[in-house]
Amino acid sequence: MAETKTRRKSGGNHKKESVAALEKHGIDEALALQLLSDMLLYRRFEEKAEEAYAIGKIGGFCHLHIGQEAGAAGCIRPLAEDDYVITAYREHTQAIAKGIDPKAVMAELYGRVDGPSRGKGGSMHIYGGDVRFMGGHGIVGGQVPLAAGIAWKIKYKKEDSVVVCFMGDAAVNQGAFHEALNMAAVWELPAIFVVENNEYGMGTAFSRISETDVAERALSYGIPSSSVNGQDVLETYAAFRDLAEEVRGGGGPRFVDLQTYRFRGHSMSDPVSGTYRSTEEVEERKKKDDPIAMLRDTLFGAGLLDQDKLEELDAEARALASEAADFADASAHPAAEELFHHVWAEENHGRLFFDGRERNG
Amino acid sequence: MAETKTRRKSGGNHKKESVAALEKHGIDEALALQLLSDMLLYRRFEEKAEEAYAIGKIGGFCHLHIGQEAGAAGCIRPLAEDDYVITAYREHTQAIAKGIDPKAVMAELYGRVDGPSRGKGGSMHIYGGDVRFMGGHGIVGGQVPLAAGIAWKIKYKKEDSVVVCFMGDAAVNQGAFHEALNMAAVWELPAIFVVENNEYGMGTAFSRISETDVAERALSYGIPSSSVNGQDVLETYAAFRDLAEEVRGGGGPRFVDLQTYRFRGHSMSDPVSGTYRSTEEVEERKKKDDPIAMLRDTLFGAGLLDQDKLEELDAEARALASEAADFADASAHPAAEELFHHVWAEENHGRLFFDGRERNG
Amino acid sequence: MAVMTYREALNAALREEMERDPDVFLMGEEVAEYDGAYKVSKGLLEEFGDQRVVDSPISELGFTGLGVGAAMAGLRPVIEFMTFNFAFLAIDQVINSAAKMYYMSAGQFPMPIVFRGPTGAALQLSAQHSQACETYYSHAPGCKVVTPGTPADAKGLLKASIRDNDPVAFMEGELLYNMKGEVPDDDDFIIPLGVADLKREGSDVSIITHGKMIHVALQAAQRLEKDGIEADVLDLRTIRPLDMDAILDTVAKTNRVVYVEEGWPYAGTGAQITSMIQEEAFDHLDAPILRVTQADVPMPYAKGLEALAKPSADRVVEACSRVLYR
Amino acid sequence: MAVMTYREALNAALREEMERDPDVFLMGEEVAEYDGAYKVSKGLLEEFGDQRVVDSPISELGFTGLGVGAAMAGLRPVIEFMTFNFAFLAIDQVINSAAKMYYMSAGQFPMPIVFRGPTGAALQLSAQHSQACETYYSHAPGCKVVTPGTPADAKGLLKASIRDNDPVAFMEGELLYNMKGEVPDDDDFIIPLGVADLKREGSDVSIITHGKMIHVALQAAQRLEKDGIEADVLDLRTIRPLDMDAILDTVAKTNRVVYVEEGWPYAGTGAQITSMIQEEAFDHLDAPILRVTQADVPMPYAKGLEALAKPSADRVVEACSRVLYR
Ligand SMILES: Cc1ncc(C[n+]2csc(CCOP(=O)(O)OP(=O)(O)O)c2C)c(N)n1
Ligand SMILES: Cc1ncc(C[n+]2csc(CCOP(=O)(O)OP(=O)(O)O)c2C)c(N)n1
Ligand SMILES: [Mg+2]
Ligand SMILES: [Mg+2]
Repeated sequence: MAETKTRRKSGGNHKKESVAALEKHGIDEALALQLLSDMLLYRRFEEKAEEAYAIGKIGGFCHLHIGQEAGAAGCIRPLAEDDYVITAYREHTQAIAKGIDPKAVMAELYGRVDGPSRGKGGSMHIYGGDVRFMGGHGIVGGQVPLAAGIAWKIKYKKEDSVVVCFMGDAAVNQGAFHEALNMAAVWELPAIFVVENNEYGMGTAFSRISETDVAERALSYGIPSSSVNGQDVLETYAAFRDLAEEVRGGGGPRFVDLQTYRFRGHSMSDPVSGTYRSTEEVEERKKKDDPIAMLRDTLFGAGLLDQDKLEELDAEARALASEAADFADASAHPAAEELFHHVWAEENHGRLFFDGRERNG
Repeated sequence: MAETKTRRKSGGNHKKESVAALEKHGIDEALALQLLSDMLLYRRFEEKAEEAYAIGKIGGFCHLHIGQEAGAAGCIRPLAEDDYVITAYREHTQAIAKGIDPKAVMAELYGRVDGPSRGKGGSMHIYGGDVRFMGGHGIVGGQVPLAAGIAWKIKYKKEDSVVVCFMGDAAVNQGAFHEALNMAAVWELPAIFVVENNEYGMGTAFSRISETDVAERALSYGIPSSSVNGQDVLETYAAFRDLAEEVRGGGGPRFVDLQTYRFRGHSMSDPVSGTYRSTEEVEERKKKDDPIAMLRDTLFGAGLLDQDKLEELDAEARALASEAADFADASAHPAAEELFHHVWAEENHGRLFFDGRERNG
Repeated sequence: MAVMTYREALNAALREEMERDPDVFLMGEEVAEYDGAYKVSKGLLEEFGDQRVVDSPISELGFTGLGVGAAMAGLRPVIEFMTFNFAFLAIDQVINSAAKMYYMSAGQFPMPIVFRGPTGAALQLSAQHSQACETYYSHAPGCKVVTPGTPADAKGLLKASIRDNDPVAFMEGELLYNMKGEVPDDDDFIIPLGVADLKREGSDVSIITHGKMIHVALQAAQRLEKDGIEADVLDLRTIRPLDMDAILDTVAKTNRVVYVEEGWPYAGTGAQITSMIQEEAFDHLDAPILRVTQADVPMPYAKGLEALAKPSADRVVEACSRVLYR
Repeated sequence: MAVMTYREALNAALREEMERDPDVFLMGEEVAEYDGAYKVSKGLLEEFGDQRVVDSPISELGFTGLGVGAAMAGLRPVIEFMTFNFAFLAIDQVINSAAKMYYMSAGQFPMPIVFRGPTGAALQLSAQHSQACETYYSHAPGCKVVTPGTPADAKGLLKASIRDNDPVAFMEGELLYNMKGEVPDDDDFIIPLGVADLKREGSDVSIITHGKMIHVALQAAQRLEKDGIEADVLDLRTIRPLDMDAILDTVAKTNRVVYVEEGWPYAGTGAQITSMIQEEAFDHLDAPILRVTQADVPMPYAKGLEALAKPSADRVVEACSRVLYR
């Protein structure tokens, strides 16, 4: 748990910098500590999921957000309740950030009835309609046109919310990305398209399959684009707070190259490093770019946090993660008949199922 | 036939300009006259197709290139025999330009056995494997990844040819365009992607469905892009001559916004003008931007062409078009058994057809 | 009753449903300024404005996904495919997003969206523009498939599809748009999904079909009548949901079945219906069920070959004679 | 004979065909540096270099079309889909380009291309990653569909598919990759397309199936054996071309048929085979043909529900008992 070990840079210089950083981004003590708690919770939650996967309580594909937590806290904290978030399959922390109870999220990972999808969706398909968390999608790039549609509805209904659409760096090479961004631009849809640029799509470095940088991929659509240090939660928070206001004001879509790094393997079934990136690279980045450690040091520097407080916050995070796991473990497995629920929202005259159950009763 | 009526600008000034234009583009008398003959043939060929469609000799969708002939002559003349061309469904003239006999092309439009596809392809699906004309494709944008594949083969086989891929302006909003251009850029494929930008996709003005101009649509891929006056065949020829050399030299892909205008309706079943563009607009552009009239005036100005010569060339073009129509009309309809030819290149053990013919003999 | 074309019937259904529910909007290529490639949306832009009748770029995957997202957020989109041939580019959003979302979210996101446009062949449009696409949509649970063959069915079923809370692939036909027929005037004329329609009564043989093939089936039935053979012609109208009771009734009556469909045979709709009938009415069958389909080839351009490729009344008559052992 | 896994068998087939023909290349996501998401292409990058073993961007439509274009120009591409679930994004290029090109060009452009990857469900991958996709490819003339269920079949059929001059959708299975079996060493070991394989002999009932379901069918056959019921287990191996003779032989022998498939029932492979059998062997059938398929629902994540959704030996045994009127 490196991120809770002290690595205080000494000297008043660091203090100045730290205070300046907070001021520059207009983030006060309470908010800064909130962001720290958020990220600690996400980290501990994902670590719990990792444990549960190891002992077979969670199955299938399980993609962790460890190392990228600022992409949940910094991007989603600044949003309003009635703003929408939609994302891909690396979404546990973002679901929690938008307001789904960690217990429910963990129950979904466990495939239990207290998950938002009653265990039918699993790790890649977490939805919170009530908190406007729109999933949880498994087809790379598939959520991007959906986001355009959600933004379309906001505009259609003249609401003043926005939709934040997350995707990975590899998703920008999908045709769906291209088609959706063009439509968002032409129709000035209230959407923020965020590429969580962790430099790799599975084992493929972005630079190997793209001639230009992520930030340039919005050029063809005339969508304002910015690059944000996605490991610096203060910078990320400030950027999204401001972008959300621009978009809310009818400014049309925005594009963000959120520069981050994945500390784990692509999914629980993939190696952390290997032919595609070295162990040294990963270790180096964990030291240098841990979003939790970075905020910790800033808060230490600004004198807003000390070791005891940090450990207290971390203990709370660990407790919440454990509660989530216990809750999930205690939750029931879906009953057999649930297999056939939620296929159809509306029954009609005539047969809808063709596996013979009607006939066999 | 406005394009063969004299509209000579008088005065030595025009002469200087005209000579300069030819010199600037490095195009000599013979070549210039060749380009004129080419375009006259294409114009007369398409007019014949128009007639034949009106009397029901041609059916289905029939998309004419009238007004855009420089996009066949100027782009394809400069290519080498072993260069490839692939395009969409507005391809009659481009098929002829790449070396398919106009007779055969017309026979295909008539649905007869002397067409390159023995009448099974029709207007939208003309292929000339022997002259490396790769079709003739009906799904908007579908030919763009195919072009990347042809370029891939050129590179794979270390050949020094290039592929020219035509598409309409509306095709740039297809995901296939995006995915193919990115791959072409990353892998430095020898392809020239040409958007025949006639400002409309059917009844939709490009500006209505795109935030940026066509030329900007290559920005995201870092592919060098240029805009060319596609009504000026001399400029077009020079541009493609030079681009082909750059690409042949291993310079990677190029992108061209070929600015042109469609003088007819989208297809024979669509109106020339209507809600989407006014009759005045069309008439104005026909006067101003007719590629044949423009070259004619230049050649008149340079003293390389006179009315008699022009009429002689036009008569030849008309004769070739009529011959093509007569040939097509005389060509046989495909025999019933051809329905089942060319579904499979290779028979295997076991059944391949499932409409009961095997059994019924 | 008013006599109108299939095109006008669809237009009326769209207009009425858009008037009835402000959350219904129409998006697709050329649907607004151009009145639709086949003029189905004529006048709707004028009446409802460009937020509810929307010309899209040629981005099938994108605007289909946009529709699905809008449906998730509570609107009721009608997405027009200029033809279903082009929907191959969009099918990922139909199958992986629209058809599965309600299930993956355990009921959090109903998907009230209609994907509509012509399926199958018109005249000499060649292989890439002539495919009958029913199977690609009917195969997947979560997607309903509706195939009206007459103006009245077009209107009643489109209204029902727009009001339905599941994704509906609503398949029309270029060759049907100009067809005239009687249509009830009633603004609330609805034909519920899943109710087949016996378009003709007879007791000797059952011709079961859907979509534009009902007209081929009816022609065949007339010919058979001349030979003293009376055919039941059952129009399924919707292939998912499926009116299995109506199918079993006609089979019980005639004991002989021919299925006619526009598309290819392998894993087509006819294959599904045939295997259900043999499973559920085995003892009622006096002869094997025969299928009349498109020739198992990509659609050729040449007029003569295309005619041979399409199901014809002749081939239906011949199949009926065979199941009647004539 | 060597014992190897299904994965190794595919790897050997690829290696041998790439050695044999310099025009064969492999392209797909993660196939090179990562050795393939499922390690099927292990070591090939090293052996053949990055022009012949190519990591693509996540652009299914694009790299599929690139493969089709390369095939038009004379190469013999093998396009890997990480799974066929993702090929919905690419199906336009498979159906509208690859499957129709030879016909639209009247034979000018044969299409020697293989699209390969796993189809169907693995374990708890949920609805968007578990779909069996056979129907989407078998429906269209011009596309062959191959579904090997054992290491030997995987090797012999992949080699045949790469050498075939038509587009082949070659469907594997995540759950098969680790399965071991005997495979002939012979470099030229080929299993011709269109030859079914009787995986077990019995005379009481015919279990016909394809792909990974052969193992479920064989389990069921063992159980049945305990009750003194002997089942023929016919593995179609390729569903297009289809070995109809082998099907008719087993039907003539047992007069009772159960079709087992991994995918959904509506317009599935079983529907096609069932309707052909009732048409061509009507008088041989002593009972209706039953189909055992995936439950007609999107695949759920929860382990217990997923198990219920998949075809099981129990359900096959039950279906066999029913066709035997036991
Ligand atoms: C259309 C599609 N193709 C392939 C996959 C398999 N796949 C899942 S995640 C992934 C890599 C995506 O990388 P990126 O977009 O950078 O997101 P990250 O995992 O790095 O967060 C791939 C190839 C998929 N799910 N969908
Ligand atoms: C994928 C797809 N969508 C829609 C169509 C119907 N369609 C044919 S041409 C066309 C307009 C294309 O315009 P553009 O690309 O500008 O080419 P142009 O016709 O102007 O040469 C459309 C919408 C199609 N053929 N393919
Ligand atoms: Mg990534
Ligand atoms: Mg255009």
